[in-house]
Amino acid sequence: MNWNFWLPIFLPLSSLVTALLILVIRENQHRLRTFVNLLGATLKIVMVAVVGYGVYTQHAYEARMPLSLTLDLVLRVDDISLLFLALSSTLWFLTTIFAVGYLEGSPHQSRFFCFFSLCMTATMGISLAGNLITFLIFYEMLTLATYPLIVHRGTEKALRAGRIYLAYTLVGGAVTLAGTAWIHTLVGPTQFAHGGVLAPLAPTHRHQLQAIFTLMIVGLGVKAALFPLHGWLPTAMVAPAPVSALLHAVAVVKAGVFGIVRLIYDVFGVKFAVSLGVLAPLSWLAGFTIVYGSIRALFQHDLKRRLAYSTVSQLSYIVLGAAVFGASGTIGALAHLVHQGLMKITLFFCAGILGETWGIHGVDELSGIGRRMPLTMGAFTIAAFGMIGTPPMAGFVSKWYLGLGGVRAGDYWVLAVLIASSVLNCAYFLPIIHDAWFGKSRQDSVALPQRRSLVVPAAETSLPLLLPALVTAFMSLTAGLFAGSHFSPLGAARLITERMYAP
Amino acid sequence: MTAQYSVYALAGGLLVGFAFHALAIHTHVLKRILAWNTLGSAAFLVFGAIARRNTGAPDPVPHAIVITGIVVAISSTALALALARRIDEENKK
Amino acid sequence: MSGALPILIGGPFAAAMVSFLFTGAIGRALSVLLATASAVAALATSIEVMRSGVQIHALAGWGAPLGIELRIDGLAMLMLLLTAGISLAVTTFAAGYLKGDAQPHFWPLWYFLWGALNTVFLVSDIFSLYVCLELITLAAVGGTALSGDRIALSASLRYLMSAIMGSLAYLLGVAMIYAQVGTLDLTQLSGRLGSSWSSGAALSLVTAGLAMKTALFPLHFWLPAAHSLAPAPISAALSAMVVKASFYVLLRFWFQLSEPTSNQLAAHLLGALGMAAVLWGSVQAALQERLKLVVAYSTVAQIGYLFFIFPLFGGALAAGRSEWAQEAWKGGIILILAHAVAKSAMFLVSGALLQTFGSDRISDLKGAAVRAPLTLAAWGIAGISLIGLPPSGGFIAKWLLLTTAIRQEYWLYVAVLLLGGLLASVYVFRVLWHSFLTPEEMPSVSRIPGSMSISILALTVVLLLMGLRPAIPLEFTLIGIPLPAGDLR
Amino acid sequence: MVLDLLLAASLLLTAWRSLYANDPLQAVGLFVAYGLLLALAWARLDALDVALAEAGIGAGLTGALLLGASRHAADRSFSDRIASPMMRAFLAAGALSLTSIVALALWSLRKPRGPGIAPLVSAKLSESGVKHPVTSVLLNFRSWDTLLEIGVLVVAAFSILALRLARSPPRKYDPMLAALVRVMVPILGVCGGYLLWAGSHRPGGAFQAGALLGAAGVLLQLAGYDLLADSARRGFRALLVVGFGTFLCVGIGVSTLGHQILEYPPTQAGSLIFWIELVATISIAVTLNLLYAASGSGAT
Repeated sequence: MNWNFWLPIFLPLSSLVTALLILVIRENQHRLRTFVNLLGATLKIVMVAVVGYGVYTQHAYEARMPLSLTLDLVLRVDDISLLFLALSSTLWFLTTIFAVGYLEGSPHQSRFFCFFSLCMTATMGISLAGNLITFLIFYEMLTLATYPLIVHRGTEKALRAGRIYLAYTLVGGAVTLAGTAWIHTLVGPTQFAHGGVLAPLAPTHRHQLQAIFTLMIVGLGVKAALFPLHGWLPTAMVAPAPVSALLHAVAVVKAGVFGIVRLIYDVFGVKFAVSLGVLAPLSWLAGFTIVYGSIRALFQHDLKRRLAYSTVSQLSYIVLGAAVFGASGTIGALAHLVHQGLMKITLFFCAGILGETWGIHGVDELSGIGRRMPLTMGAFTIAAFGMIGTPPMAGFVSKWYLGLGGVRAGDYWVLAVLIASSVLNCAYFLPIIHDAWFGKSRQDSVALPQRRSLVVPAAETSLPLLLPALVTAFMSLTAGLFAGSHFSPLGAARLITERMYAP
Repeated sequence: MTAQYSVYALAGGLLVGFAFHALAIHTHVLKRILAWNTLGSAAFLVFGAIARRNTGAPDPVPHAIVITGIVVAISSTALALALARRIDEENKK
Repeated sequence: MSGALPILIGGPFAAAMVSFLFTGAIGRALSVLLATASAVAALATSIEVMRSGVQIHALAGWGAPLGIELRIDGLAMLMLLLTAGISLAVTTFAAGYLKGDAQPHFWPLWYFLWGALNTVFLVSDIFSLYVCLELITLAAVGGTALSGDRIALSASLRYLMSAIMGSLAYLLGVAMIYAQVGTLDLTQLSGRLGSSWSSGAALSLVTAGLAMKTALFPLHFWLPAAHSLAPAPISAALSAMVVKASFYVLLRFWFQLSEPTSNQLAAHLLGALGMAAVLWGSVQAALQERLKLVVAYSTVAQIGYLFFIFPLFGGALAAGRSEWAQEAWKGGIILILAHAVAKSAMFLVSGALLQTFGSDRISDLKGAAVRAPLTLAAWGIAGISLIGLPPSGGFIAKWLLLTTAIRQEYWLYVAVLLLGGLLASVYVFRVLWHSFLTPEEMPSVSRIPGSMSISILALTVVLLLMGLRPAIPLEFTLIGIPLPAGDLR
Repeated sequence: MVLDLLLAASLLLTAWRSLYANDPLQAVGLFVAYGLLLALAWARLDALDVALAEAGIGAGLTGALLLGASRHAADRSFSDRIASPMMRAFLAAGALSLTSIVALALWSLRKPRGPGIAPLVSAKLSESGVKHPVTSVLLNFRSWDTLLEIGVLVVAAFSILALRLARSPPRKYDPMLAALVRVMVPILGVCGGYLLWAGSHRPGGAFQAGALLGAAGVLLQLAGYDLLADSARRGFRALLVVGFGTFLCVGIGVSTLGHQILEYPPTQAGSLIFWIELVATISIAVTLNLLYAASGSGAT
């Protein structure tokens, strides 16, 4: 068997098989379902590790299947995809554990986990996509697979959120399709390649290419929640907490951001994109979104909504880094792709624990909760400080490189944006943290714990909920502390960037 | 023979116009059935004229076509009438 | 010539006779056997076409122009396969679906319809096509009226009238073509029609008549009622195959008889009507309250896309880019196939939901995602293809049409292709929204027979396969198509 | 020539009057007259087969069907037209342009353009098993069309049976009618038999014969025989489909003998055609009767 061919296929396929298996598992066979889920997730991590080692030892993984005469479905492992693969497979494993704990005893779990795994399939496909058409196929598949998760609760509110989500993402998908088809008509079948593939067209097609870039950014910007296309993200908060965690850290929004990175670096080529003059407007938009998202977050009273606007803001860090020319910006963008995922998923895990255990949803209900749930709030605090960008947290590392990138490119306004955003981050995170640790307990108003079947009686909530949050918090801490290491997200980002800017 | 062709072909053309107009403007089922039968027969007449265009014996192929067409026409007419009758039955219920 | 052909042709007709004469279990079994044999024969014939190219069979041994020829090229082969596949699914579904006194009447009509569809795709004679189309019409009208309520009967009568008007326009065109060229054989006619005043008139009549039968906007007025009020298996056949039969004939006339480059204006007129159909049909579909009406209006919209093939193809040839024309052609054919499979699945799903919930009102579908998850999943997958999302046959079709339109800078067509997909997602997901709603009390449901589920499942699997391996049908779309551009093989 | 012109003018006139008549009975009556004139026109065009078919099926049986229906249609809505003046003007313009396009196109085709298929038919006539060209086209050269055409009749019958029409009340016994039936039915039967036999070498054939036998059946129905009552009987059903079934079996059957579909062995062509025509005639007659009965004409 040719592993170089089959591994890229097995990666998404293993999730698909998991999804199908779950479909045939009866609703009440919880143990079996959990076993299949975790088996699939573990298998995936192992495969990603194997692939990672393979890439390190100069293996080329590529699977190519013809769709039509001029169209290939290409699954390929390159450096960026490996980064995304590692992030998503790890976080997926943790989110699966969290989801098992979170959904315990609730109905329709088979449906939930089936689509959960389908989402993973699509995310794997997105990270492995070797050309635009493959990317598009999985990108649309992700849209569809996420929908049932958002409307999972079946309430009017959830359905409304689902409707808004679909309206945004399907329009975005259609625009992306148009851009992709347009590129296809200009250069025929292409592959992602550092340095881009469109540069030869420059002399004759300048305006067309600018139009295409705009189309693609509009299309991808929906999932990346760029202002003014971010409207769906805060509404989608009604989904169950594991779904929110997934949406914000790994799957949907990251697909959009990942697509933008691919577009700039592997389709247009960053140098060519600069020469087209399309990157500067994008960076301005990203800068605006950063500030806008932070300001909006400040005024949210629902914890999850506040986190959602924070995501809007944080995602644009990545876009900003990608759009500012220069190696430092790129390093910052790629590192933040991972860092943001680790930190944000921690925050959402914690929000989920608070909601599930104590029925806490508003930011003003957190008073004194830190004393009752020290571990949860500890994780929350670590992640929040990361978001603010206090050294030596992971967020600081990425912000440092972003700022450096702005300065090197001569865009000093980037610094201003970063500082403003950090101040705003403080403003919306610090009060929460302060309240939680030092505020007065409001025993009267807080509901009794909803979780009675605690595995460890002394623990503050059930283990499947708590463990993932602690692990991701730990990871986001170490990602900052050991940023200098070769195997840290930053190290990987530097390696990739070197190759991107290689002449 | 050309003269005969012209007479009947043009008559067919005019009949097509009448029948189309009658079919489009009327709403009653029977009227429309009459109109489509006329339209059909006009098309058949055109075939007949074409068969007669050359000198010598007429072309038998259009004749066979027309006979086929006539049978098709009565089949659909009968089905339409039966449908109309069935609708009447339902209305009377 | 293949020995399978007689079985392919005779099977369904024989099944119709048998099921008419013997209504008992043995008659049913025998007729199913005969019809299945025909489907197998379709497969065998297709394999022969794949292996050795176009198959020609001179009926009665005379050959054109004296006799009538059957000609199976790539397009005909795909249509025959499609007919066989969908007919098998419909037959399986109907066995579980139909009840009551309509049932013994259904089978003869249905098998006749199946047989008639086969003949359209086989025959290469423009008058014989008329008879075949009439055969389809009468069987389809009879099937539509089966439910027997007043609205359904009126709808079938209107359907019959419209179809016959279309046929007569077609027949008049055939008369003129015969007067001009002196043959009725499609292959012999190709390239000999020229571009005279009379050939233009003849082609216009043929096109108008077939557009009526295909229900191209604004001649679609008869379709929604007829397709939605027929029993579900018949609806599936109507939307999937019957409208495609007349469209197939139209393709033959446009690409085999006339010079596609010479009537680009007419092609754009068809394209414009197609665009109007896409928008109008999709909006109407989104506004309907009944599931089957949604699906029927969706057919109006999807038919619109099919007509894009004329301007896209002709424009490409006029620009001297036959490789673009090929893509447009392929896109159109895949769209026919994908839509047929998706639409039949959707109608069968509607039938299944109707039987499960006792209503086909969308608002009554609350809780359906819990009670009938697989049926709704099938709806979703079929919907994905209609919207044109991957992985589905519809996506590939849309991609091919979209790229051809962009290449020729037909931006209006590009816009409608994209917008149509979005509108389609509205009506597809509207059904899902309702089904995901959790009602206060779960609706009581009746179980549907396994045969119904199996046929729906089979269709969705085919649909997904078409999206994953579209190269397979794409390879065959060009076999023996005598397209005017010389370098199209 | 003058006769042709007169005939054409009267065709147009009767068609016009029939299509725009306000009284259903008058409309149908005029339509039958139109059909008979059309039969004359066919005779003028040297198409006696078509003339017979038109007179028998087009004017005769269709007229009978319509006549029955016209009795139920005697309401005010009969002459209803589309009310909107815009639409009416649009339709008038449409009809006018359609006529002119068709007429002009046909006019431009008045010059003969080569002989068409006719010479081929005469050349191969001797191999077809019959001596009459139209029959050779219908039953041999283009037998496929004829097979499907009989199929059309069968499908129409299926569709009508599927409608499950209510049975008409039985007719009252009418001594005059009974006497007429006693005389006419045998005569029609004999004439039909003759036409069927004649078809092999002169105008006539299965459809014309079937029409005559169908007419005989219609007379029987008029005399009180209820055909729809028997529609569930297997014998009746067998008669209905035996024509199509036999034709199909022969057509497919010959292909197992190494021939093409519908290709008769040259030596047996004549007799095969005769037998096919015979059973087809029976089916056609039965089907036409069913069509008549279903149109509601049988009801009083």
